[in-house]
Amino acid sequence: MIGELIGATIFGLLLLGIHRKVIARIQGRPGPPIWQEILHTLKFSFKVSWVPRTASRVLFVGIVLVAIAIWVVAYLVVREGGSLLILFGIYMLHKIVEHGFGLSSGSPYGKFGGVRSVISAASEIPLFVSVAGIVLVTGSLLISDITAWQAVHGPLLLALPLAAFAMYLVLLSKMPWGPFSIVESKEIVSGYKTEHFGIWRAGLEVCNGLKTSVLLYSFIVVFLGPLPLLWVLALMLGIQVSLSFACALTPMLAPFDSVTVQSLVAGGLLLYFLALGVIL
Amino acid sequence: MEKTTALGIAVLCGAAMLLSAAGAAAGAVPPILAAAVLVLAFPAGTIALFVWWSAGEGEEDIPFLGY
Amino acid sequence: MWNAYSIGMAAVLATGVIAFAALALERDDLHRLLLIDLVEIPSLGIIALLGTDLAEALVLPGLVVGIAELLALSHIYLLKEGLRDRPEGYLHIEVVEIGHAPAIIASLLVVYGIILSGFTGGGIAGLGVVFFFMAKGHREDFALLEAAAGISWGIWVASFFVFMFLPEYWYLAVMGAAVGILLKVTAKMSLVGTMWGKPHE
Amino acid sequence: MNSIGGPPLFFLEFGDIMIYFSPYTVALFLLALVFTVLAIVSRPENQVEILFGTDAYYGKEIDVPEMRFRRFMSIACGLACMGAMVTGDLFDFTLFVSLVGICNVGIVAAVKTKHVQNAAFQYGIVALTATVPLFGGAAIAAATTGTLSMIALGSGLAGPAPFITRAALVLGVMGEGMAPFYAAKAEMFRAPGAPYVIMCSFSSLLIFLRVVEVVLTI
Repeated sequence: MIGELIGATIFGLLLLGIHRKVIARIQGRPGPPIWQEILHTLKFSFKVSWVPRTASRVLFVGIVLVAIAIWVVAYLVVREGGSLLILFGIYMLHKIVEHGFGLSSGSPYGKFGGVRSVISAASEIPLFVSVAGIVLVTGSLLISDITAWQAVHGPLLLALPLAAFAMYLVLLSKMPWGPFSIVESKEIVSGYKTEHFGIWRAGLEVCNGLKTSVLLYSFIVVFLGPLPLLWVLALMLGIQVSLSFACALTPMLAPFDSVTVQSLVAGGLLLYFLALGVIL
Repeated sequence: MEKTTALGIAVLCGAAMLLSAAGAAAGAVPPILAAAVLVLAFPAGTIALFVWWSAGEGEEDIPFLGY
Repeated sequence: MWNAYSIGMAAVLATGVIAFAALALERDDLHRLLLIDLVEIPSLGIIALLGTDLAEALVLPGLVVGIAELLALSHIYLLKEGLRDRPEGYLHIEVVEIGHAPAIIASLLVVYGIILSGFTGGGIAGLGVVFFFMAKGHREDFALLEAAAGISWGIWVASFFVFMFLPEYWYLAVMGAAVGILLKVTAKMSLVGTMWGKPHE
Repeated sequence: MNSIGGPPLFFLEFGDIMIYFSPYTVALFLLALVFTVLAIVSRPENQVEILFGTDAYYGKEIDVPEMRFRRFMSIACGLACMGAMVTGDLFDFTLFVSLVGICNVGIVAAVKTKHVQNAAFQYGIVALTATVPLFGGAAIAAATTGTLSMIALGSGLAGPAPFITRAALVLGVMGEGMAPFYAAKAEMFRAPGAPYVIMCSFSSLLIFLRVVEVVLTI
């Protein structure tokens, strides 16, 4: 399992590198090589590091460990077919972790990044109404049950296109340089990452790599069903490229607009699933 | 943290993960325990590894000490 | 369709609508704080509509949480408005003289409370003690009252453990719980109103 | 109920109060524990503020009694959170959630600044009104099905709780778990004390996550 975890991390970092490359090409730049993010992680891990004097020391370091740990949990949940709710809980929790990254340093830029991450969490919570739709259709939230249901009835994507859309929106909001990535927009320097440098940043990059893999993999498992490994990898790449296109072709929204768009989508979905619940 | 301590923690975490994974595969360790070990040891081991290879040898110039 | 429960529920919901409308219309913070108490009542009403022993057991924690929040909010209100917690000057209009009468009346109330025993008895006995202290001025011994309340509460809890683990001694436990709650309520009631005064050294 | 949060691992009975541990509740419980420990052991950071429009900056100093009070409130909040995560009783859940609400207000209100106090008072009003749907929802469930046990409600023995119970519970949790909805307000972040502010948003998030499970179970 350790091998899989390391593999997932490196593959996720590779996907993020491809993400950067695709965005750069669409914008007419050469862009960095696709393994740039892997090099990045290694580079940071070799740098001299310390903890800023203003920081809350335990939290500053502890939050890095928590960040990696929660995505290891998420990986295990998807792999073992655990409850989808745990997975969604971890998606939300990642926002709190970003919040912790930002606030623990005492830097004003980090603080604003952290505040923005909580704001965007507020607008993402309702997106999880799609859980209700999945329960209505499959009668269960265990990923193993959902894959079993898909083996009989075909992909969930066809049965619940709107839930898949909601989840795609969540993926998009977790991608860097996307329309909803207000937590790392440039007017607040690097947002919540500003003060985490050196090995702490390397730890954060490990978390990001694992996060990207788990997000894409869980989307495939939940909405397309169990597939052979090569198919999964190819689909992850495909989804990642589609996300890159979405990120490259849309401007980053202002924080207020970002929250408004997400909330409106969530409200519409809530009505849809309420109607679905009444019909079914 | 001392360089050797960091290496020790990293090795310990790696060994714990390997042992629990092997034990779970052989059926000697309950899978939930192996998972718990993985969750605890993976982040700690990763950071300890980074600390180990980025830690100074004690011969460098004093780095910029911040604010 | 319309039974006692649904009629009661309709009434409670009506009060709830009134309370929430009042809260929504009110702009002054102090008045909203007062209205909050009105808003709490429908929730207690809904619980009380259960109409069983369970309702009694559930109303109490609900009430405690509500009062705790209300106290916290009142304190925040005092802080944010910068209000002092006691008046700067006193108006001397005390009519009760320090004499023998208050002690006699107080002892009568306390004796009657002991005869009643339990929660009501504690209330009446506490009233006697309050009256006594009011008549005597602010010379009550906080530490003593607190200690008495604490020890009696301990007796009460210990009695419940007797119920759970040694049910054959139930009579002892009943008496222990009754005496405990009597002393507890007496001690607490006699503290009512005493926080208002000179800071206690 | 087996299909929502994973199969229950074990039950812990305190008289008639049932505590149950499914993978979901255990995961949330452990997270609450981790963050509570973080709040206990870490000291607040020294916030650096920029003077707007200039290059000047200044550091904020932290008052020790204020720090102690906020830490106490965070620990209480963490404990209430842990309780809310694992309880198997609907009424206990509502009580724990309202406790989380009070503690959140306390964490914010400990800061002696006019704006923060104003905000805390408004949060408090919302939290207090939110207890009405919370307790009301639990009581309606008890009145219509005769039980408050989530296990009994989920197993179908007592029948599903009425829809209004679920709606009321969600509404109540939205009122108590104030942090995400007020996060846009700067008051919460003006004061230094990262571990405590995080506890505030974290507890709100946790009760949201748990109420999803509760609503889908009962």
